[in-house]
Amino acid sequence: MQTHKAKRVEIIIERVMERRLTEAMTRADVTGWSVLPMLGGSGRSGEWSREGQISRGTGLVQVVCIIRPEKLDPLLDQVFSVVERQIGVVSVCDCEILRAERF
Amino acid sequence: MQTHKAKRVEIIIERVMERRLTEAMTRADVTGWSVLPMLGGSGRSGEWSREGQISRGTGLVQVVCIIRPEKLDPLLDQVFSVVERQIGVVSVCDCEILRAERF
Amino acid sequence: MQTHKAKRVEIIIERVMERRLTEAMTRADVTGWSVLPMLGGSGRSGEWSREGQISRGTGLVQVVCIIRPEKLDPLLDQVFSVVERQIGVVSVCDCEILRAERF
Amino acid sequence: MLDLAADNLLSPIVLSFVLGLFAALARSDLSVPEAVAKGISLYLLFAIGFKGGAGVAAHGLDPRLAATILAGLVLSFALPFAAFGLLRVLSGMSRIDAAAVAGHYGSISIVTFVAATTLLANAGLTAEGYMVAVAAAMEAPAILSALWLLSRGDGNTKMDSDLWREILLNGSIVLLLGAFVIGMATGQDGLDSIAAFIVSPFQGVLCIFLLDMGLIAGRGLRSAGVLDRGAVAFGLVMPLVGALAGLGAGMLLGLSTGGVMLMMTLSASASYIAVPAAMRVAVPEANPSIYLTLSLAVTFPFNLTLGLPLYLAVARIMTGG
Amino acid sequence: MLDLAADNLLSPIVLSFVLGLFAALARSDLSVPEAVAKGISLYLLFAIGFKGGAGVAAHGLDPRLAATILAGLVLSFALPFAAFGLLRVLSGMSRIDAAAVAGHYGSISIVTFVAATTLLANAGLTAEGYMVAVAAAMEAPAILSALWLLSRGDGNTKMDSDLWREILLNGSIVLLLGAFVIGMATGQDGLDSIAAFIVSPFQGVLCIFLLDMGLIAGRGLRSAGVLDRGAVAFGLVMPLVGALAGLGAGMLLGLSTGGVMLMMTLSASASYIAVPAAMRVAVPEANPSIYLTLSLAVTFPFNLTLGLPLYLAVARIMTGG
Amino acid sequence: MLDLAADNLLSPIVLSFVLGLFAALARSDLSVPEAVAKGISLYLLFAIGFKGGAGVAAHGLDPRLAATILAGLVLSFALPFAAFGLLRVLSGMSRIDAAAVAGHYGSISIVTFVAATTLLANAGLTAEGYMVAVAAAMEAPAILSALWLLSRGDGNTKMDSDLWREILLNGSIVLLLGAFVIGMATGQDGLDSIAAFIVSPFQGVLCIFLLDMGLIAGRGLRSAGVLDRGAVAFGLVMPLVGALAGLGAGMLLGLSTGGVMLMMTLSASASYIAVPAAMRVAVPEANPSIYLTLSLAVTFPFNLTLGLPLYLAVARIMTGG
Ligand SMILES: Nc1ncnc2c1ncn2[C@@H]1O[C@H](COP(=O)(O)O)[C@@H](O)[C@H]1O
Ligand SMILES: Nc1ncnc2c1ncn2[C@@H]1O[C@H](COP(=O)(O)O)[C@@H](O)[C@H]1O
Ligand SMILES: Nc1ncnc2c1ncn2[C@@H]1O[C@H](COP(=O)(O)O)[C@@H](O)[C@H]1O
Ligand code: NA
Ligand code: NA
Ligand code: NA
Repeated sequence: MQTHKAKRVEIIIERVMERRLTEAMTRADVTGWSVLPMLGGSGRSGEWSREGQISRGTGLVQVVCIIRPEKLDPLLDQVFSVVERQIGVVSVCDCEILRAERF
Repeated sequence: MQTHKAKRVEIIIERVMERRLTEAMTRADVTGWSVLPMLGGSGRSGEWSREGQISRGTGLVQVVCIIRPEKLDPLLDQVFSVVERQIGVVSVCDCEILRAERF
Repeated sequence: MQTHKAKRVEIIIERVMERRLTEAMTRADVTGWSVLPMLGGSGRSGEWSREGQISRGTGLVQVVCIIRPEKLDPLLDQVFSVVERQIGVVSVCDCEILRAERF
Repeated sequence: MLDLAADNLLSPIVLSFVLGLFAALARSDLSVPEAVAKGISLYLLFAIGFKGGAGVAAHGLDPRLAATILAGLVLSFALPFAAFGLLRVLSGMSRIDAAAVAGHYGSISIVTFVAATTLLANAGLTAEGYMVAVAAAMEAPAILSALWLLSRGDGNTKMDSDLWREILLNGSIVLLLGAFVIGMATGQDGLDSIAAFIVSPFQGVLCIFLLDMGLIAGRGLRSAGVLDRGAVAFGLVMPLVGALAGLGAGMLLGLSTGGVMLMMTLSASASYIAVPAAMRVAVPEANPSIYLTLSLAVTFPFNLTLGLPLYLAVARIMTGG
Repeated sequence: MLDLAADNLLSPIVLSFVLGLFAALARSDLSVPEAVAKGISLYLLFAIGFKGGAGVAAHGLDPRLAATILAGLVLSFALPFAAFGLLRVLSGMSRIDAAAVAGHYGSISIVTFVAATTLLANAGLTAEGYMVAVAAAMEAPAILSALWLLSRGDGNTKMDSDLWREILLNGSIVLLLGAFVIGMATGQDGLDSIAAFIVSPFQGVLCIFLLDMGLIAGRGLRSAGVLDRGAVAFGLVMPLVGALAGLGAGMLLGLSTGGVMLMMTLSASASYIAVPAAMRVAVPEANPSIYLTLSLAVTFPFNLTLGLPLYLAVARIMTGG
Repeated sequence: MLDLAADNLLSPIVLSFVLGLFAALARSDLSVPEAVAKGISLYLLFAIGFKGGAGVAAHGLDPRLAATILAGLVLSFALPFAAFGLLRVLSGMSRIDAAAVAGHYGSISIVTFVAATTLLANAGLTAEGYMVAVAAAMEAPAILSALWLLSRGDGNTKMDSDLWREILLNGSIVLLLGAFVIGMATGQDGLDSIAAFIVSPFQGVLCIFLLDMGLIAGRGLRSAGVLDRGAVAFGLVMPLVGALAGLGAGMLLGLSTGGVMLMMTLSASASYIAVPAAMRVAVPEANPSIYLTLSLAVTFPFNLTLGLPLYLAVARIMTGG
């Protein structure tokens, strides 16, 4: 099966920033992404959990975004402009994709 | 700690296709997988969100499947036969696993 | 954009073991992780699904943990001590991260 | 008639829908969690099915039951052809999209049905309890017609036996019919024992559900750009065509005023639960934005606000009820 | 007795369970979201605990309370040994699996308890309010017995202090007892202020919960291949053994007819919430399909349909109630 | 007064909160699914808004409505300055954290408001229906004051037009005001049609919600190490300062006893829904543990247990009610 090289960018970010992040991604000409829920986690700002939460201010999501390698740098620039002051984690890994014409 | 090379296949697909996909995976002799929920996303067919949805026709899931490298090709063939006409994204990355005897 | 090499460890484990796992991770001096929900899956111990579940004994989560490469071995040792007798899957892949000073 | 429409527009149910619509259009972050929306829809299906069954138990089996279900099946089979024809005339959408949309209009919307029973109750009317069974019967046949329309086109539809089971045993049909049977089996005693759950709070729960429907419809409207004018016109005219067919059937069957009104409502409403799921599997090429937006953001609001009081007024005139 | 069984079989509660069972076996996609199922189980625990506490407040503290709780503790400790013995005779399952299963049958199923109180209420009977506290007391001790049985085997069980806290402070025990205390503290006034929430809609909510239990049990039955015939026989016989033990205890304690019936029910029922979680941690080698299928798909349906009316009939005869 | 406090402490609502608190502190795994907690909060907002609107419809538009809303806006703008000053005196927290906290205390907690209406109802009092609109009006202005306080500091706050929309159209404001308008539009008839949903089970639902609030507060308390003594003192004194300001406003406006008490409650309570979200976006440097813990784990419990009966007693004395 024919596959193509791509980058998988995974961004953990607060839910309140989700829209701002995806808008920044659109500015980097990236229009495909997926948002995954998170149950909780721990980091420098302590532990958190989504259980029973009612506050809109707490909780994180993971935004996953698969792109052609050449789009990585512009994307990271845009992503960084959003996450700069916020808590959150950005990681990138190499992957292979089917149907590259879709990206 | 002893680790072994493996492939991590991640398939984003509509929920209505989940069973068909896992059945195809079983045909490729792959019997271990996990299904993760998704909150929303964006792609060529526009944006979607799981919030407040009641329709069974909308919404995607992510199926994750870790396999020995030699099983990759048969798996992708089967996966492709299912996702061919559907929306969805298939990506593969290299990973290392503990307890390879389980795969 | 400046990135740094890191490892992404993904551990699929029963929910009842989550706290024990994160405590073991803390012993390996790893204090950043995220927990993602899972809807269901299949493995050597059969299929399971989270739908309609009320039992606290069923169901898995995925714990994701991004670390500097040098922390991998101590982490895997600790993780292994917890998952040893349990069902579950541990995989590691290479990735690049922004803001390495945070890890 | 105007009074009725005004009353309906000022009911908590319709206003809750409007509130959701407004919130979504204003891009408020108001939202109902998916699990809650699903939970409420289970509640509504269970309650409406049970009450229908208890109604049948109370009045005894009606010889018209079988004939009415048969009429429902026929309507569900036939309406997609009318819809398809109308769409080809009115809108420029592709043949595939038109067939997929047509399938939705042969099937039914259970919330529209529920809103209609509420309107009836407020007007002091009741209907044949078995109309719930008719609703269940009308869910699936339209899918067949849509697939037949499609197979005459590019012949690329995928219809496997799994899909059959999924369609006929989809959760909402099973729960609606199952609750109907339970209601029939346990009768008035059963109803009494759970009335404080399925009867008294029903209208309030429906408000929250319609708030959610408004939110979804509002989000849909934001992507209404996928619809050409003809498609929108179709979404407003087709319910009237369906209602007319339902009226004919109801009169022929000799149903009560309430029964005729419900038959009109079922025929006039369009699916957004069972049919989209089937279409995604069988015809992934059809654009879901088109059929979901038409069904949820055009036809549903139309029926809820103007259609239902109209159908009731017409049913009253025609049956002298 | 036969009347009672028939009445019970035709109650909305049991029929809802059957509907769920049927839907799962027919592979319908009907499902209850996990969050909704958990929410309902919180509701049931809160309601049943509160009502029990308010009942105690109404009748004053009964000297039998302490003795009854003690009896519950003893039964929960002792029944796993009977279960283990029976299993070793009837089934070929491994020692580890047998011990894990045995732990489930010493503990209790709170929904079975709830269904029993509903049956009592329909029969015009009440029971001692503190039976709720007995239920809570019986949840955990059986886990100890199971672990002791295991340690005599391969000696590989992992029992740390965390596990202790998890078992004794697991959510369902804390909520049940907490609501019991609140009910006792606020008494009839408290009950009146929230009766429209925890009393009137209770049976209806229970129907939805049992629908979900039916769905889970049905899915479990599809994997019933893990059970040999002897195991299935055990799942039907063990409740009777437990009920007999509960009957003896209830008679000795001089409980009311309702109280004896509930004591039988608690002893006859098997856990599927607290014990599985503890077993996954302490004995991961035991196969969860075996103990969950037995508890949920064999014993629970048996108790719900045939067991409960039987226990009630026996309790009536024995107490002359 | 002492009676009132004792009665309040022994209400099912407060005891449910205490139960949640205890469970979290004892590290029980008791938890309410997020979707259920959100669903209940939708229910509470809808119910409280609707009842307020229906109340206004029943008594006619009051000329004091506009003045009271204006007073609420002024209080919400002004209280953060008092809070900021107090914090700078009492606690050693950073300027940024102090400003963020101050913003929370100008805004309001809708559950505290709901608990206050319940207390009023139990005391046989009612209040002006439009107090619900005042509550909505007081949610957002405090955010502005906090941002102004911050911009005088490091000037690094990010306030874009999106944030404006998010604040003013946040889900809880929209639902509260929307339901208020629906209640006003449909009046007593509307209320009657859904009273079995939004009135009778209200207190019971509130218990479950407060159980969840107790769980969250308890988890918050475990991280209370982030608060210095001065901060804790602030969390107990500031509600009294706020209540005093609310008392003054209520008296000036000539509100009823109930109205004055609610005005005090609104001023005394601190936000934990709308303001934290805005702060995360605009001032990510501020530590959320500090403001969430203060608001949820210090001030909320204080108001719920001691504050509310105190405010009611004072309002009674001052208005002679
Ligand atoms: N090393 C990590 N690996 C995975 N997730 C992390 C990591 N560090 C932080 N996170 C997630 O990001 C959130 C915020 O992290 P922080 O900014 O360090 O407080 C945490 O609550 C975790 O959910
Ligand atoms: N490049 C991408 N990266 C991550 N997820 C994607 C990407 N493209 C599409 N998706 C996901 O797949 C769904 C369908 O995509 P599409 O087929 O392009 O409409 C989207 O709604 C996203 O959830
Ligand atoms: N190869 C795999 N890839 C992804 N997930 C897996 C795999 N094997 C097992 N799992 C997950 O781990 C759970 C337990 O697996 P097992 O221990 O094999 O029964 C399964 O239910 C899946 O959710
Ligand atoms: Na129709
Ligand atoms: Na038992
Ligand atoms: Na305030």
